[in-house]
Amino acid sequence: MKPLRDGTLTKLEWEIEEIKGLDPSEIQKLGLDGSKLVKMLRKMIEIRTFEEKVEQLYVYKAALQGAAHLYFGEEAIAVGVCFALKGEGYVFSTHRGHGHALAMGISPKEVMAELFGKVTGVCKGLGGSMHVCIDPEKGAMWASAIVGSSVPIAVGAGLALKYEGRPEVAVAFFSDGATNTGAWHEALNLASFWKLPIVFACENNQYAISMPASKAVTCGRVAYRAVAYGIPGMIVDGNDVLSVYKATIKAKERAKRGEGPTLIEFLTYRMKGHGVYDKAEYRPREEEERWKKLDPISRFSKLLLELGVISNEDLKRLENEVKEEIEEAVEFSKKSDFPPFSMLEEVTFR
Amino acid sequence: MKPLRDGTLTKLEWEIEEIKGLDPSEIQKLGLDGSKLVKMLRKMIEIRTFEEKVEQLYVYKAALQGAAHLYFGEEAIAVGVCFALKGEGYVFSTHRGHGHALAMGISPKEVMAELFGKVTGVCKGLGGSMHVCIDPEKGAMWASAIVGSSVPIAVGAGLALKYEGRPEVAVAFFSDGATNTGAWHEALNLASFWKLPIVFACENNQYAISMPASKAVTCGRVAYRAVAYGIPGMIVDGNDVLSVYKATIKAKERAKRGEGPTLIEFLTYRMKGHGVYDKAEYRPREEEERWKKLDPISRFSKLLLELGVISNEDLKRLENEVKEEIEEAVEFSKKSDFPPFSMLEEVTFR
Amino acid sequence: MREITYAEAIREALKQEMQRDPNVFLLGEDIGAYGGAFKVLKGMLDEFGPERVRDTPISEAAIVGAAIGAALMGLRPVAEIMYMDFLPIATEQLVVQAAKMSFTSGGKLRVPIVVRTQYSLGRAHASQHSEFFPVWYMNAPGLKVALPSTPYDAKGMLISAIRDDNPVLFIECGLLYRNKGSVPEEPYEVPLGSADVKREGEDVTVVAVSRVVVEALKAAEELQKEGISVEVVDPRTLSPLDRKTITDSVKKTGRAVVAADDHKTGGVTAELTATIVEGAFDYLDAPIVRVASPDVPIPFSPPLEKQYMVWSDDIVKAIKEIV
Amino acid sequence: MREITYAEAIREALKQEMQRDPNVFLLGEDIGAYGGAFKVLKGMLDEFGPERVRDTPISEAAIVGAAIGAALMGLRPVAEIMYMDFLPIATEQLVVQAAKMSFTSGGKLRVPIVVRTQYSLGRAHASQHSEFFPVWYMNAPGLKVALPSTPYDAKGMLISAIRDDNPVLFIECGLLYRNKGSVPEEPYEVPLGSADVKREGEDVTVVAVSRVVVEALKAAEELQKEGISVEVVDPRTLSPLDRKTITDSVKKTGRAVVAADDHKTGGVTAELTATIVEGAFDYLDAPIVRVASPDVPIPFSPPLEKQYMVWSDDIVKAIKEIV
Ligand SMILES: Cc1ncc(C[n+]2csc(CCOP(=O)(O)OP(=O)(O)O)c2C)c(N)n1
Ligand SMILES: Cc1ncc(C[n+]2csc(CCOP(=O)(O)OP(=O)(O)O)c2C)c(N)n1
Ligand SMILES: [Mg+2]
Ligand SMILES: [Mg+2]
Repeated sequence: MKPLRDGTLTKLEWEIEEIKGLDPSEIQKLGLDGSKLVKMLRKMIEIRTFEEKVEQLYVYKAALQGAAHLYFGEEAIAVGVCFALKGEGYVFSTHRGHGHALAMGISPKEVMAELFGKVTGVCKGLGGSMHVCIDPEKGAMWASAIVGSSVPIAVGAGLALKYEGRPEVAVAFFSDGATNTGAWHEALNLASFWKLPIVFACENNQYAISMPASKAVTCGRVAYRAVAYGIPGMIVDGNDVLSVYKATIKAKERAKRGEGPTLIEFLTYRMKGHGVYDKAEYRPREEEERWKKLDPISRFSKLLLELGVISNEDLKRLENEVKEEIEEAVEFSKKSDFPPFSMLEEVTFR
Repeated sequence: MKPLRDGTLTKLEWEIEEIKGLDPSEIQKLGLDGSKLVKMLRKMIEIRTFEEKVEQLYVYKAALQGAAHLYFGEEAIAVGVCFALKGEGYVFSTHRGHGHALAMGISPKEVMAELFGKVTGVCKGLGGSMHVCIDPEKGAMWASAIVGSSVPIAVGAGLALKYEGRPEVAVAFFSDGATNTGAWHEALNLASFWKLPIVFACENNQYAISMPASKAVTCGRVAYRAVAYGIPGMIVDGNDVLSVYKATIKAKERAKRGEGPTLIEFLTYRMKGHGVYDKAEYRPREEEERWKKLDPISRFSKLLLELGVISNEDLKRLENEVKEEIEEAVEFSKKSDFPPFSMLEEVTFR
Repeated sequence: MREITYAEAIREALKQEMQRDPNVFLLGEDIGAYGGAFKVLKGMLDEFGPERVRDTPISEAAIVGAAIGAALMGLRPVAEIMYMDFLPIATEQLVVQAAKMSFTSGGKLRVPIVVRTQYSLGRAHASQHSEFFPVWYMNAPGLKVALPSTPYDAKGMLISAIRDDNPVLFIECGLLYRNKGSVPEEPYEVPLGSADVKREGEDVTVVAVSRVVVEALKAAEELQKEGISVEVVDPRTLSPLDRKTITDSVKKTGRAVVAADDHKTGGVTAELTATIVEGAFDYLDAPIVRVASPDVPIPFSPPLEKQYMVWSDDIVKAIKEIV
Repeated sequence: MREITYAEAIREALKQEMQRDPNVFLLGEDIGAYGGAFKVLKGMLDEFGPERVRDTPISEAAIVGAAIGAALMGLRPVAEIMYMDFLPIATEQLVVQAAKMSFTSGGKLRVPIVVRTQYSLGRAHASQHSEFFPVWYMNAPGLKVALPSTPYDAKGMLISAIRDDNPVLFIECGLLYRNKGSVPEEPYEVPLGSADVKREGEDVTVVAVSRVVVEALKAAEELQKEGISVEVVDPRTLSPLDRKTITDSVKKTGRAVVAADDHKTGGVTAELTATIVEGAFDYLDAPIVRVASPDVPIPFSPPLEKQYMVWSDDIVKAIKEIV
């Protein structure tokens, strides 16, 4: 914090880095080759296709029960962040975690089976939709259905990394609404206090259920809250996977240099309702239309087509492959068994 | 928040007003005449004398039990703030609340009797030292012994004032350590969200028990945290009662104009240990010496002597009067009865 | 009499109290245009406007804290915590602050707040959106705890809660929202601290809480066919607890089953057992049987959740153990 | 054997575990140079340095949250919450997060954290610095709850807690810190989930928790003079609860008093009562008597606090009611 003193005014200046609209020439600098770019696109399509299927299963087929919060529209963030981690990150997720799980390499089968409450699910059917991003061997460490609560836990992971001198980072995913919780505040302060290797990845999708971020985050931008912890803030086009990737690399490198946490605000849009049953009647339709034009998948596939990294046919093939994979996941889930009741006691205590 | 865009950097600028070193000529502008100034000094001396007595009773005479956190050294804040309220404020206090109680006009007798656990105490002996600033008829609304927890409650008082269109303000007193709690964050955000008439009065006395504010408040200054809520921040010489008074008037007027809350950081020093038994061995003695020179009472009495508002004899007389008053409070407390046990049930539910 | 749902009964209570008393207002997450997560507050924003139906950011501690502060100033806030699972975040405010204020101030303060919440067991919402732990609040003097099991009680008890000068935790049950029952149109009070004999019987007393009252009534119906006469007592509030009605019933029947949706160990059924032991030990012809949720978290997998829960069959089985 | 205090026993357990296992570290408020609010951790910073004895800002939720995250990564954090009254702020982390992680993940996660706290009843710290509410945590599956009553148990149970792969809430009693007792110098474990018969007797069983065990032993001593033989059972952990030891004792004596420092209604004495009813009803020759704190907050006024608390006299009186 470098306040400029000017009579009776302290002018507080804080630089918030913006990352958006990357020049295609930057792609190489980021170390991304064609095959990696296609993998990223494929993962985004996988998430989207998965969510479309989930919506169908809940809403139209009534085949699934409980809550499900779709990651639809936010794919660039999970994919950009998780690819940038390159296996050097431990991720903490939320109630809106299907995308995080898939981006961390958990298979659609395991995630889908979890939604079906089957023993083949990622949590053996005990967790359900809000807890799918859990597979410690893949770096998927926990998903909290309580908003804000996974953020202090991610801080603990960062603490462990620093304690053991490991060259990795912890990542806390959360959205705009979470930044108004007490847990979030305590977590960011503690992370800065100990200068921990953490990326605070805010998926500002503009809403917390029906509450607009622009109202509830009273300073207007989540990234500005970095000031309160003396840490760097970034504002990033969260619908551009390359901007997401670049920002995450920066924050990760900083963390690995021992310079502490970064708060990144990824701007995106929750393209669907809050949960599968919500029609989002509380928000203007033209706002939805505006964001639709920024759809992260069409933007990225358009870019890759333009760059010649992928052809139209390849893209179609890839889409079909993914579709099939998701159908298989559904079949797999249907055929799987429910967990035995006796399991409950076995897993309550270790 | 008016960010200046500059390429990929958002330069966030926020003005934090500083109030310190008032020119004596400002005194009149503040509407303070000699008699008011002397009253303020007298109240500061009352608090100091009270605390000296309390320390003696606990530490040397072992006449009192439990915890007691002295307001010693922070007198300018309670007095400056409460006098600026002019009866138009509702105050929420902390574990370190003797000064707040006395400044709000609760009698030394009632406060002292509370420390003795007597039925004549401000809480009939049930609350003790950490709950003395409670007398709703005087605007003393609650004192929480849980750090940070009275801040959201003060927000509720501000909400009630706005709801009823009343021209008063709520004041939350707290110290540096409280600003790291989740409750504090949620409270400030909510107050800004609803633009409530609240003065957030931070008594930054440099420590939370043994933890230096300079470390735990990770952005360096409590006032900078105003940025996170899009509200004005102020940094004020908390050992100068006139600066405190001026700052509070400003915040209060702003609140009354419907412009919402203000976060004021009053810089001061906890001149004694955290509690009566703490010798503060964790901090440098020269730091204590440095702050001793800024003692709010010697500074203010020196100023009033210089201005000729009070004479040396008057000051001595006043000091003696106060001393006697405190002695009387002790005698009164000793003579008072303990509350009857039957009272406990009567006051648990209304 | 007109039949309406449990959710409608709650909405009607809020409406009528807000019409009666301008000091009553609502605050919580997504209670305005969204109408609350379960649409219990649908239409309230239109009727009362944003000053009295106040949406908040996600800040449970501040929601309850703000309610407390407003109550200290003379208003009568009704705060909503969307799921009981989020209440722990606000529990310091509710239990360590609100519940102790009258006491700690020697009686100077009053805190007339109502905190409404609901537990969602039975809706496949998994371990962090289904919990029910009323015993925490029962073991917190200074706080009243109300858990209506019928639309009638829901309306009357909510009205009483709003008019009460103490902090009241009002725990609704998500699975009951669509249950229908007779509810008078005019406002009325069901006093807090009065249990209700929901069905009279001779052979055994079932003391049941919230949703499980409905299961107990089903069990009673079923056992009647077998000639077993079951009395069902609904304490309605856990604090204050109407020990007399409970023990009077057991004195009459000589046998007791206590049943609730919370985990068994340390749960409300333990207190109900102890209450009966203290008040009717010499009348007991058999041990008291507890029926409650297992001591494990709540599973998502829908068939497991079903198996996990207390149903009328479990109560029938428990009764048969002792009759 | 060497006698040391309860506080020293705790410090020794921490020291020895930290020497043994580099993954064990401490975090909390004022635990470094300050040595903890009650000096339990005095000297730890000097011995282990600031990486392993970590002072934190006032952020109870983040303290427990950080412990959880570190544990998920393989460390074994011991977090301190200075007073039990502050634990509600961190309870969502402890109960809704930590306690449910192994379960919710289908067994994939383990959370070996210890959260140490202490209750300060009896020290004139008033309503917000004296509370004791173990039942909240007893009613929270997935969490173990340990409450040692002697220096010996304090050391052995803390070592067990640190080595346990589950989250453990370790509740110390401020009034016991200076109590002395025999404690072996070498590390040893007292298994969590095993009650201890602290004194054998024939006529009546007193099941007592934490500080009240000491009072129960005094009462037993006193009643021996009158020819009444009292057995004192200390459950030591409330979760898991060693029901067998408790009910075996009651089966032997036929009479039971249950006693603890928490509020009576919905407190642990309710569960102890229900446990006895379930396991030894047919052996009971008299009603079970509860001895607990009144259902009112804790008063500051020292003589009132004294009167408020459970002492050996109260236990004597309760025993005499049923013997
Ligand atoms: C502490 C808490 N309060 C309320 C809820 C209910 N709830 C679930 S998701 C949600 C909105 C979350 O908003 P945000 O953090 O922006 O995440 P998003 O849904 O946009 O991904 C709310 C209020 C919750 N799960 N936890
Ligand atoms: C939530 C909570 N955590 C910890 C404590 C113990 N405690 C009492 S005072 C204090 C320090 C408070 O520091 P600060 O807010 O700066 O107030 P000060 O004592 O300096 O007036 C602490 C940690 C408490 N009372 N409440
Ligand atoms: Mg959002
Ligand atoms: Mg301080």
